[in-house]
Amino acid sequence: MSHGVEFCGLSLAHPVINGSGTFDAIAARRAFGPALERDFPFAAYVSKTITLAARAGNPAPRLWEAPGGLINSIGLPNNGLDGYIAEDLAQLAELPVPLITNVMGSTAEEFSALVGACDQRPEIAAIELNVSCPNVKTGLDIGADPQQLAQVVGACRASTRKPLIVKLTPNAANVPACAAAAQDGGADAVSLINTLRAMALSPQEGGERRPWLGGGTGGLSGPAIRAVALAQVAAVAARVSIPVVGMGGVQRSSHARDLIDAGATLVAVGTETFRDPATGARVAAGLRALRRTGEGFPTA
Amino acid sequence: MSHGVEFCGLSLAHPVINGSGTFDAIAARRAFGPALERDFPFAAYVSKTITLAARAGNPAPRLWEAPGGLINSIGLPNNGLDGYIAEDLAQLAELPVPLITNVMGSTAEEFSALVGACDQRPEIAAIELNVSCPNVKTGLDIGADPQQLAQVVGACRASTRKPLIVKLTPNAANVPACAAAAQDGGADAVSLINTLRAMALSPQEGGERRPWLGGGTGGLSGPAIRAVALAQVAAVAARVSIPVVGMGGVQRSSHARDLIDAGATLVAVGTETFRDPATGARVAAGLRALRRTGEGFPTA
Amino acid sequence: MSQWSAAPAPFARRLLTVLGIDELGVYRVLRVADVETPEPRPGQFAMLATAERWGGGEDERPYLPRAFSIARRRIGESHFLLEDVGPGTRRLCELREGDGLWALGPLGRGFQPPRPRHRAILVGGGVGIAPLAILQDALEAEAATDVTVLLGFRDGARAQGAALLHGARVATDDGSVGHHGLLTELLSQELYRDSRAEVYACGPAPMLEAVRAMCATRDVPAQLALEAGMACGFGACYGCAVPKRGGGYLRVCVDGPVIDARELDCVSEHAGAPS
Amino acid sequence: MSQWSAAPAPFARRLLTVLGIDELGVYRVLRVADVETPEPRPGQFAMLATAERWGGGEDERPYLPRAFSIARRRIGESHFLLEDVGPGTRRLCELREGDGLWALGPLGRGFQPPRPRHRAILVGGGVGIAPLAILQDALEAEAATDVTVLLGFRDGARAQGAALLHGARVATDDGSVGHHGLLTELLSQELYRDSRAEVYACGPAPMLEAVRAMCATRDVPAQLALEAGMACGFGACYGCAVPKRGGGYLRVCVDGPVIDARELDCVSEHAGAPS
Ligand SMILES: Cc1cc2nc3c(=O)[nH]c(=O)nc-3n(C[C@H](O)[C@H](O)[C@H](O)COP(=O)(O)OP(=O)(O)OC[C@H]3O[C@@H](n4cnc5c(N)ncnc54)[C@H](O)[C@@H]3O)c2cc1C
Ligand SMILES: Cc1cc2nc3c(=O)[nH]c(=O)nc-3n(C[C@H](O)[C@H](O)[C@H](O)COP(=O)(O)OP(=O)(O)OC[C@H]3O[C@@H](n4cnc5c(N)ncnc54)[C@H](O)[C@@H]3O)c2cc1C
Ligand SMILES: Cc1cc2nc3c(=O)[nH]c(=O)nc-3n(C[C@H](O)[C@H](O)[C@H](O)COP(=O)(O)O)c2cc1C
Ligand SMILES: Cc1cc2nc3c(=O)[nH]c(=O)nc-3n(C[C@H](O)[C@H](O)[C@H](O)COP(=O)(O)O)c2cc1C
Ligand code: FES
Ligand code: FES
Repeated sequence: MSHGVEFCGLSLAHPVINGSGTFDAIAARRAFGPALERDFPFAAYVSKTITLAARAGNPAPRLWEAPGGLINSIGLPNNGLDGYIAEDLAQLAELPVPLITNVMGSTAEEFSALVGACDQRPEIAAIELNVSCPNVKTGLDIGADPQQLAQVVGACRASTRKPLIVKLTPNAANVPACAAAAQDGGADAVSLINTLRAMALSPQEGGERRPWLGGGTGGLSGPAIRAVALAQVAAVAARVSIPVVGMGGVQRSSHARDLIDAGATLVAVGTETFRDPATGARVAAGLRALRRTGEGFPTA
Repeated sequence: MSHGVEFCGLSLAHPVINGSGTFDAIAARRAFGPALERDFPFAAYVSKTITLAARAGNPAPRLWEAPGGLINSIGLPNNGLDGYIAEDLAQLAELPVPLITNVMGSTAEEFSALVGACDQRPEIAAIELNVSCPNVKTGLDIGADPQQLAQVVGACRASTRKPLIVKLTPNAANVPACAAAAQDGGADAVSLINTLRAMALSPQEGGERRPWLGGGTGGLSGPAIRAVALAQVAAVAARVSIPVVGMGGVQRSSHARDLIDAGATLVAVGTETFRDPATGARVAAGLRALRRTGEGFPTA
Repeated sequence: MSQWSAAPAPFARRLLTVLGIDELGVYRVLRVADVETPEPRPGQFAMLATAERWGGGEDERPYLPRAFSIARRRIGESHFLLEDVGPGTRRLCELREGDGLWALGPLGRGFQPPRPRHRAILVGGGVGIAPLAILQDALEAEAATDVTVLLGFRDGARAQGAALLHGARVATDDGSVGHHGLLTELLSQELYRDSRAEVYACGPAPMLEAVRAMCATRDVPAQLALEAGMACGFGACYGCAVPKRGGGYLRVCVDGPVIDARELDCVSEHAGAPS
Repeated sequence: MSQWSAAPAPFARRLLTVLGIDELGVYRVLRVADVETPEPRPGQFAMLATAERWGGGEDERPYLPRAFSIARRRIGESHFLLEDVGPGTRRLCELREGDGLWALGPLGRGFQPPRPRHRAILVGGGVGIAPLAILQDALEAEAATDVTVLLGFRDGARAQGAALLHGARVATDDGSVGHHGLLTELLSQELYRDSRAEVYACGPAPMLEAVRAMCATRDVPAQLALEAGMACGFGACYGCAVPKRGGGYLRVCVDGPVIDARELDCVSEHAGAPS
């Protein structure tokens, strides 16, 4: 039985991809050499978020270990659109899987400029919109307001015929409504969840307590958010007809299986990859085994 | 140095109370006898949520253990307003601390009826509004929409002069805006966070996978949500001028201290009380010790 | 205070020390030094967690404490019968002499003594035999009651658990020990022989339901020691609900764990011991 | 392949077996059987986590693996120098022979060999001496370089760690062993004596910064082995950022951990070893 899966017109070898910003294939090539391509763990590769202008990212420290999870305040460091196209694209195109480029703007115009540029590049198979950027006026994430979201997605839709995936923000009152707005705006798929807004105070003794993270607050990922992700994925999958990419705290194939049973077509792994870069391959193999045994779910 | 704290005109012996629905003083009296009153761990007692009509609660199972936390789908079982007043109030009035009654309605009218009834009862020192109930029309939690929230709080404000605490929902795009709306509506304090919407699938083998919890989805509490709580409490405290009751995953005094440093006046403990009913007393004692040592924060 | 009335539990979890852990077939008997605990009533339970290594397993579990019947009291000691069915019980089974154990209890409502001149039939399935051991001790201390013990197990390795009580008739699903068949077949024989009896049962949900139905049909009083996933054990979380007759729910931890069978329409699938 | 060029790391974490753990003052030397790992370059590190009990401590930590310099290679063995400063290092220090250890590596850029006819001055503070041990081995294997070793410690119990290298001059903050004062005072003397040197330093941030500043002033090349909180160790998370000269950030795990001092304006407070 084939383990392959169709996703927005792409034929993928299995249903496991990476979460944006949690795997740098270029750095990994340096660390792991040719094994990276030989044993590439993901069925498609999602780039970290690319913005129009280059960004250095947030001051250190950028990480805090929370119960069952990780808080990061990375701040989307990237070479900017031009740098990405000039420097990164050729290397990413060598990967043995389709390339999904994740982009973020702070306005509909910025988004559609990013998408338009990606549309021109044959190396890019699909585009993911990161709509978790706070809107300067409302303070809300752009993706938290269904109307605004539909408008942003509509502008992007007009700029490309490549598959458009909208990565929803979990910091919204009604995530299924946002997913529906993305679909109405012309999205081919939605992905979720991104990290939950979180914070840690510095453990320093005495004096005024200040936030530990250089960026003030950060985003919580990992096992701690798994049950929140499952609830949001199930609610979104019940609401939209386009495919759903589920992620959040996946560590093992049983977690991926939960997301698929809740309605996800693909599953992404993020934080667990930090603990073991081969996580994606392990999860995919586990799903394959589950299939072979006739969809049986192994209990501990 | 006194460890006492003023909160909405109430003089409390220390800053630690319980989270609504996580300590049943009547049942605890049965389990622990007179030690309950002698060693009462909380500086004020918050009742579980009371609704107009009695509720049996959700079907079993109601609990799922998640990484670093607990998902519950209890469904607000309670005797209803009349039962509460007739049966519970006399027993709760015997507790050695002020009584805060937590109420929930599904409309502004229901809320103000509940608040009006509580206003008549001298046993009740303050009223907490649980605004996490989904609105039938929008599907949103009532408390997730600042306008609707201000209106509900306004209606309640008109029904009582007792201190009104609004327990915000964390499942909102902009929790500080909701807190500001509560303040504008006349709230004397806000409390947060309530549980995060979450889900688990049954571990049963074979066949169709279905939600484990009798109620379908549930709410995540405990250590897993601590960093999310800290971020929301800090953001809310920065936005409003009324006092804030912080909660979410508090297990030890250092966690309470974090919330206080982030701007909370009181701290509530919930899930950790299930592991040790004396948690509140332990946290309060720890805070007292921290104070004595001149606000120094002990690192591990 | 008689052994049928319960003193309140100390209002905090306490750190106890493990004295030893003994094998009993697939089960383990955990013995802990426990001097200050008020004498439990048969059927009461405690919430247990190891002092070390609670948490951090696969899926970061266990996190909450777990409920266990107090299987026996000896002077200064409490005994628990454990079956390794998941991350919490596994950690408890791995305890060694000198290790620390967090305990809260005794909790819940225990068994009621039988009416005078009624035989007590103790019906236990699998690890559900635990509260019947301390019940047998209590009944025999009074010497006023005839006690019949019927225990059922899945297989021979489990049937070794029968040694926790004495004088038991045993049934096994696989016929490797004692009667080959259901425990309720033995119960049926006993009730046929003499129905002036009261039944005390603890075990998997299907067994409890069969016992309940049989006793209801024959109008024999039955006390069922239920189980349920618990977060607190003292009525705080409302998590341990089982449906009661006439609608609504009971909290197993404070309304039970021992429930008069007449309070139930049926024993729901989540209300029994691991089977 | 020379000892200065690194082979890529296997593309998955591997389960290694602990051979033993030795005390070295307050430090521990962890020895693990490690046959398949490519030979590391001096200065490279591995991400380690115990196979059991990782997680579930106070605040449910540790969760992510921790970074450790490869302190020494023997045939089929890797050695790590550990200081117990928190939940992750504590669990690693508690490992016993036969226990399992998850390891990913060798990772990162190691030290560059000194130019011909330059003396190598190894400057290590506290647990930061670890990568200098394997560096000393490598330099001595080539026999072409004069090696001077300067090690600084807080107190006498820590100064026992100096035994990991040989021929070291030692400074302690409390004067209990060797020079009473700062390590950089020893470095200053050495550079005064003969400034045709290259400096290799690893230790707490203030020490590294002092070394950097001194070498910059005297125009002596310095390679600094930095540290940073890391989630992955292979460039995936961008969490290990330290500010670089001219703006922007370096990732310690892939751009370092060994950084040419000229790439930094200063060593930031989070970029050093535990002190
Ligand atoms: C009053 C009472 C008395 C008891 N007495 C005894 C006794 O004397 N001896 C004894 O051995 N046992 C006893 N039990 C049962 C015992 O409490 C359970 O076996 C124990 O809680 C199992 O915990 P675990 O971590 O080992 O396994 P878990 O995996 O926690 O529990 C096993 C079952 O819980 C469910 N489950 C699986 N995953 C989860 C999850 N993530 N969250 C919630 N539920 C899940 C499934 O149904 C699974 O089969 C008693 C229970 C009660 C309520
Ligand atoms: C390249 C490299 C090589 C290293 N080599 C060695 C070596 O050879 N030997 C050695 O002993 N050490 C070495 N270290 C340091 C070692 O990695 C740390 O000491 C270790 O990670 C500490 O982990 P812990 O869990 O014991 O303590 P933690 O508590 O995780 O770390 C201690 C510090 O982390 C911060 N912190 C506290 N709480 C948190 C939290 N919740 N989340 C995030 N940060 C927190 C604080 O600054 C605290 O002082 C190296 C580090 C790097 C990067
Ligand atoms: C360190 C880190 C960096 C991330 N960077 C991005 C990013 O650049 N763009 C994005 O859309 N999501 C980003 N994410 C979110 C992840 O893609 C993913 O949605 C989230 O971490 C939940 O999955 P996980 O629990 O498996 O990590 C990042 C997450 C982490 C932990
Ligand atoms: C079992 C359970 C029941 C709860 N019931 C209520 C409730 O009735 N009303 C309410 O406002 N909050 C309720 N809560 C939310 C808690 O009061 C608290 O906001 C939340 O659990 C976060 O705190 P914690 O992590 O310390 O538990 C409940 C939480 C739990 C775990
Ligand atoms: S276990 Fe919490 S109420 Fe019964
Ligand atoms: S530790 Fe993850 S990028 Fe360096």
